[in-house]
Amino acid sequence: MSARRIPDGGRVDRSRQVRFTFDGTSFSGHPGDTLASALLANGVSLFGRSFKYHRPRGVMTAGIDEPNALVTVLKGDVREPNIPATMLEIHDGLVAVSQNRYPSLAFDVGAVNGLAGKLFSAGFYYKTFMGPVIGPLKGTRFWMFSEWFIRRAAGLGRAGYATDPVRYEKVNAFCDVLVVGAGPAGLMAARAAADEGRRVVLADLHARPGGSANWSDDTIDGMAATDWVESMIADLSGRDNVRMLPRTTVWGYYDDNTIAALERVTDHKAKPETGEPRHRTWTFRAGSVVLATGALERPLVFPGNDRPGVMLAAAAERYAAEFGVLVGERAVLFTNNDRAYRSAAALARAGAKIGTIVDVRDTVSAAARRLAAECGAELLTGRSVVGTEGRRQLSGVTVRAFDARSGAISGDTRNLAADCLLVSGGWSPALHLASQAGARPRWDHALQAFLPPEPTQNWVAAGAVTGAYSTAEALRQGHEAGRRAAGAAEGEETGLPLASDDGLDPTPAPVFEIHADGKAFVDHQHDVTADDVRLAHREGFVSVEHLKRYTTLGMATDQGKTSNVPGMAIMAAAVGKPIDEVGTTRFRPPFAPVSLGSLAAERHGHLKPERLTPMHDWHVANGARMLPAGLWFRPQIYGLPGETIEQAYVREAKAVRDGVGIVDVSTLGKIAVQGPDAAEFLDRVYTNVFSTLAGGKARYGLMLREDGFAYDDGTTWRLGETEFLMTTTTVNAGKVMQNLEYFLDVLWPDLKVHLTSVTDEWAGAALSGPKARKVLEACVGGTAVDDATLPFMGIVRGEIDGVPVTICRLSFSGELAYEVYCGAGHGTQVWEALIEAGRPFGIVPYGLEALGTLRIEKGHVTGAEIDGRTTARDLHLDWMLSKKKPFIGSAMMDREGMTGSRRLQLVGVVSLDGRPLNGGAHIVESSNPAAPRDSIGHVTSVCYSPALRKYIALALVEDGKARRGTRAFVSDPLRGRFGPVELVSHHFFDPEGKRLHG
Amino acid sequence: MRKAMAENSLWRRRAAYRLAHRSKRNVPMAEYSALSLLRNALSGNRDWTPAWRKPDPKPAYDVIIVGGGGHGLATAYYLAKEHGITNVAVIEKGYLGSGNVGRNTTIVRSNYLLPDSIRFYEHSLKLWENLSHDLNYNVMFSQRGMLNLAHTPGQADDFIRRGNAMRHERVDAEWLTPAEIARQVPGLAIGGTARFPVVGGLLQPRGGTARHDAVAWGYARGADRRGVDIIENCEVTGFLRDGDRITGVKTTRGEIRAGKVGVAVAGSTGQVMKLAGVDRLPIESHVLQAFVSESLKPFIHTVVTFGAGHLYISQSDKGGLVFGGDIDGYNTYAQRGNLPVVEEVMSEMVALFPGLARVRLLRSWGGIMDMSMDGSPIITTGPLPGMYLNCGWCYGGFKATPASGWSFAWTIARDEPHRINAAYTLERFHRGAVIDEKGQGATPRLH
Amino acid sequence: MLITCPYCGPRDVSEFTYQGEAGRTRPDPASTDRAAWDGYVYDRLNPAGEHSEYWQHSGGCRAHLLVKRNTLTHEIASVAFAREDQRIHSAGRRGKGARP
Amino acid sequence: MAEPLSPLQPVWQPGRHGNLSGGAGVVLSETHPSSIVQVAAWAGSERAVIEAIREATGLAVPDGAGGGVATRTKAAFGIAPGRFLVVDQAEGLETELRSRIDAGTGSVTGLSHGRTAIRVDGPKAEWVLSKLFAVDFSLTALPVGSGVATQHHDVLAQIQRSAAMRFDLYVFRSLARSFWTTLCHSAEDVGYEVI
Repeated sequence: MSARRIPDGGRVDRSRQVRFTFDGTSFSGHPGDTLASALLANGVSLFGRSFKYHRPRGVMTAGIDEPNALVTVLKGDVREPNIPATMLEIHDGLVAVSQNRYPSLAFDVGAVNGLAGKLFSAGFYYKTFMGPVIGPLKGTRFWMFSEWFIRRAAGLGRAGYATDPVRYEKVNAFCDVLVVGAGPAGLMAARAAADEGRRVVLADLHARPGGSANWSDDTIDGMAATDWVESMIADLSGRDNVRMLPRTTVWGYYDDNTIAALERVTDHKAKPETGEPRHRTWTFRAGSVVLATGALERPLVFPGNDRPGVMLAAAAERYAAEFGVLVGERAVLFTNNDRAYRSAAALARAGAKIGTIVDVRDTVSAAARRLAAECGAELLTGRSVVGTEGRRQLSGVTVRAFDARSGAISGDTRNLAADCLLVSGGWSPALHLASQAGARPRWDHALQAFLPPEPTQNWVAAGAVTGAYSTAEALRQGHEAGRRAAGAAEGEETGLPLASDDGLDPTPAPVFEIHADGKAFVDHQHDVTADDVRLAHREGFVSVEHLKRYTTLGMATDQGKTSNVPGMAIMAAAVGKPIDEVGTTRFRPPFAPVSLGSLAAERHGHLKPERLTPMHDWHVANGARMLPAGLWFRPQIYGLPGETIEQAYVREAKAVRDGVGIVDVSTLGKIAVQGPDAAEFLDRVYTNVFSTLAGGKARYGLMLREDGFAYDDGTTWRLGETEFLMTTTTVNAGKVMQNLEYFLDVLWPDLKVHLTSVTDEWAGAALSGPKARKVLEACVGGTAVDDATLPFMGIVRGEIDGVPVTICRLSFSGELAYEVYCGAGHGTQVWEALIEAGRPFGIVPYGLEALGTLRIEKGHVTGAEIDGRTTARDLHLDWMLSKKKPFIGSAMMDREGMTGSRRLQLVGVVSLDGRPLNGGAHIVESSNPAAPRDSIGHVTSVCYSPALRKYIALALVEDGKARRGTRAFVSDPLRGRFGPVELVSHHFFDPEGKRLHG
Repeated sequence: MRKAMAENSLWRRRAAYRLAHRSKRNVPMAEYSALSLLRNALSGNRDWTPAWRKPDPKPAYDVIIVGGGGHGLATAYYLAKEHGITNVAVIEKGYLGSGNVGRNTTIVRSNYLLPDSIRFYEHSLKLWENLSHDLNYNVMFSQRGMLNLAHTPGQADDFIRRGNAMRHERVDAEWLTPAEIARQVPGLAIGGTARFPVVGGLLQPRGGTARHDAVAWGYARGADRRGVDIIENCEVTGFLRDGDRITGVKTTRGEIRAGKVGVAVAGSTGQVMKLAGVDRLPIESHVLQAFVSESLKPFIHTVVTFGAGHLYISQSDKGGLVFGGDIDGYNTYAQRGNLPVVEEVMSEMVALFPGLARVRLLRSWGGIMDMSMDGSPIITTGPLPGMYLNCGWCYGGFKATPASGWSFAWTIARDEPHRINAAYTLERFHRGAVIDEKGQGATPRLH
Repeated sequence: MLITCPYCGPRDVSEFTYQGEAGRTRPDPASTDRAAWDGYVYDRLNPAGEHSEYWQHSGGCRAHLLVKRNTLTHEIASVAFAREDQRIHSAGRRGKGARP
Repeated sequence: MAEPLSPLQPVWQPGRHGNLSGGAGVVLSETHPSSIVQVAAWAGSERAVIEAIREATGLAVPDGAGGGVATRTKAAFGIAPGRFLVVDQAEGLETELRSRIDAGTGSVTGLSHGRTAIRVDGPKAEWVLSKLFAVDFSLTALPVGSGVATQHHDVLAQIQRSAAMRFDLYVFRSLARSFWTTLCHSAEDVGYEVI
């Protein structure tokens, strides 16, 4: 192919040069060029190598259906592989490289695969690489050895490991009418819907709206189609109820007209504006949709059909008319339909010599004959191209007589010199979105094409996607679709622009393949040949899905846009059934590949928000090491310089036992339970009774799930006759809230109870230790905090540093302890006041590790023990199961699988070898560390206990209660720890609970 | 109309032409090997024969398996191979392997927490390790390792507990440090600015991926070679009964009698069992979406899961990144999901591998998952006499295929479960003896 | 998928939490009928076709909604508040011109 | 008592940011109302609660889902069936409302600390918000005064349109800092000013 830029024509801006590189060589093009058009204009014909045989490949299409010309775009270290050169707009500084070749595009050692083509037939890998049944390569070894090479040979572009630094975003858009495709039909639809006053969005995947009107030689409304497009764009963009979205590929049609699109915002710019995203995902919720997605030309399958220089006819026409690029000097057209004659004529007008038109049909319409004569081409009917010549680019084609009815080839071979072969096998409507919306496409025998199904959602199709290939019909359908989508009343069609009529026959001959000797490619990118399809048939892989899966037809990055229908046709011929009886493919999102970044949108680099307590900044400023807990961040330790984590938490926990410590408990879930039936409600959801709780008092509560397993625990405070404040564990806060709301809305709508999440309303600080009361006495005003005024589980209100506080005396640590709550905005102020007041008493802030240590010493359970598989009895919480009333889970909690000695029960564990215990270690009876087996349980929570001066743990152990006082071993093969332990009661420290009464 | 008929006959004529010119029909099914591949290549690949026959159903069989997916085909294969029961039909309503066996993310592992699960899936993994040889069909089981990333110390303890449980059952498991993970998985956001830094990872080196379709085809070919009839495009429309007892099936291709009927229809369990009068089961059908990126040169070797969300990712031999996340989370039989899950999964992908933002999603699809009430499967005799039920695979059915078929075959052949599936009964729910790996209770969308 | 919340109007499915089959009847709290409890907790109709189910508008008004939806097509036939009293007393959203 | 501490303080950067070629598309601010109160009616008591709100604030909340009204210093709008968010720049609103709504009529919940009030004001306000919320913010769908309860992934938000181009967002305090950062990020392309 000796392509070149023609002196005039096209819609590129010839006054400006754009410089870019391809495989390290500098080129220039013009604004408006794609990489494909710019490289073609520079005489480049070789763009890439195929997947399996590494065959040289050029450009086959001018759009999103391109299977061959894929490149990787480089932005520094950031790589963007597999981009069709036909969709890539050039800009200054663009760096593109070819793919799947080594060492270079021109000389690729992988091409040796082509020599063994027959060996690499469809599905060959299922039949070999299994290796020997015995010996060192048995099992999966030989396959994995072979696979190493296969994986390196396979794959197209290379992705990078460098973080993509750009931004992505998503926009939610609501519109009455979404028009997909801005060709003649789409433009008309948008205008008609806009005329009805609807909110209209018009999206098109190309940079310029206009579709075929940008390159066809139609006249519309008495002017050149391109001028008509200009006038429509001017009209539509002047309206404030219309949004035009160029470079926007609508790729997903989801339920209820939820539609996803990708806008390439800055890919075509040398430098984005501040804040501009690279890609923007549009999620439309559209009242109705007009699908004006056009049709895709399909190639014919014949030997050598993949040689660079073989191109779809309309693509060549488009390069000439839209980009001012002539793809060859001496062209041959090979077609089964009339429309392609227009492409030949367009090339002839642009200056190419159309030597010959090869048509598989015996008879051709008069209109087509006229066009052939217009180009001065010799017309060969009843013939077919049966081969191509040339190495890395086409030099000629061979032609023989062809019987379109039987497919038989006969007669002499004739050689035609050509640097470019235009091919057309008819058109396939781009019905992907209609299919995604839920229904099966139907086959039209006359048009030899799948057409959109009856809508299952609220959409209307218009233009070529319906199989109406004439521009006049597209304009009419577009107008009508726009009105229908807008809900306009039926009316006569007025003001429809007139379009030129080419008089051509839209129906192609039912010929898809010319079955001659040589590799004839169906799926160019995946190197699936017609013989592969027949092999699949021979081996029984007949259904379309089997065909796809066995041969990988249509699974490449172009998703079979050019190959699906020919592939099915070849299979249908092999089976001896019409195409529609072989099956149809159901299209799924995305219509065309979409960047993962665009789908992550604003979450790229920010997966989840950070949830911070009111005192967060204080913790960070005071040396806390923060730990994620769900979305929250909580202090793990407040380490001193040089301290290990263990040293820090032991110091903190000891300070609590010896004096006083303070911990941030703001993350606990807090739910306001309000209403006349609040107490009754709590009785139903907690295992224990709350209706008897006096005002100004708190009680520890346990919840089960409906299936009777333990669910969550916490204290609930009665603030008034009809008001309670429930606390939940940090991790379960959201789930518990939803559960309770479900109970009220669904199970007990008669209860007058309101629930409100007040987790964020209150900052909470727990003050623990024998000196805790002294600290409060030093800073709390407005109330006494002595034992009489504030007994265990009592609640008082007062103020600290002028801030109103609510103080509840309850203890997780087993010490005399209080939880101090205040408005979150004052959290740091109160926290600092408490620290200040505690300074004389040696107050120490403590983190999660010390909090855990203190509760383990007391044998209190948390999420590690209430893990969704344990029962209240397993955790020795059966004392909390009220027998006086039913509650959630009460009917199911005593089933035989949930009771009995085989259950894992909570025990305490003491390390007997003085070494630390590890969470996740198992408990075994056997003393052999080399062959650990027969786990009888596992360690849930561990610490060094400063109170006991031992490493201790909580564990869930089979029949644990009965094993108290016995010896066992911790077995932790993953971390290489094995050692003797004693199983004891989980109440390690102060089992009588004397200390919390101070 | 006339045109359509003309074309119809055109197709027929061409097919007849092809048929007449084809050499050697009905050669016996060849053993697959490098040698047979070469021999066939030399003869232009014209001598390959169908991987399995397409027989018409016989009036009666010893055993009918409803469901020509991975589990059904494997069951038929093992009935023939292990129990000598070859008068078997597999009835499939669509094309063979049209369900979840060809719609999953191909991960194979046995890294479970609870002993019942570990033993079952380890049995499966062992079968996987010799499956290609056993079937004479390369299912491309590649033991590239299965790595679960942990992001908090608490999660690390949970994973280590699981790894230790595996080790105590003689199953391979290792704990990797962040540095070791960084070496094994380049491009992974481990620390630094990661919102959820990696604190370690549980590796099962023997885990990996397989070629999903090949599993269906290999079992089909293997069963067929042992005499099993595989009957595609044959939908069960009802059951034949003698009182309570199931004695066969009514199908779109006629009634077929059988001594025993096994049901292995995954997402369609509810529909098929309703035909037998079983209206309620501890199963909900949900859609799981799966995704594949464009084909890339080797990017990631190991199978990796993200612990701070729900994401699993591997790379296929063709080069596509294959990945998935949560189920959509509502009852459905449409093999079609919605956008929020797509966006969630992609967000987690780029959080885990920030270099992938520019890589493009190529395809997505949906499969219908039979979500059980405790997240574990059901492989049991009953619930009616003459009937056997295999379901509840949630979204872990692929890796289970060999053991599921193996133990279901045992259960059908011997009318009692094997040790490895003894816990997977229906009545475990009644007894409260649930096998709840995730500890979520009877809320299927959370399993 | 969009669910038209009677209070908030049509909203994306991502704002909702699925709360499962609505047809189940919770036995009387004091009932000891094991089969009834088993059925309530574990058994599902799981129909292919119209399904009555609860969704909570957790990302909006937080009301539980009774939704009738086809599990084959995802088409929603009706949405109502789970609570009768909300059905009676809550006025529909004004100004929500967009159709579902 | 010191002023309540804003959770946004460390990320608060007054001034103009982003692409200002067309001026600042939005002005972002924190409105610091002293009172944010949720009022919830029992079924059948909705009118009584609306009346109580009127008595306490002078705001006449229109009946109907999401209906609301906003003045310079006060605002009220429906957030759920029978539930309203009532906001006052002045303190004491919760006490006012509690004195008028007894347990038989409904409940009153103070959220003055638990919610952070963020204002998005300007010609590009709809554009910026549409990047984060799947809600139709057009004036016809969401008239002045009315509100919606919605979410941006993990962040629940109650949003009132307080003027034609002005929205007041009430988000959970613990998530407000992250949300603010995201909001600023989303406003960069149109330029924004923090005041």
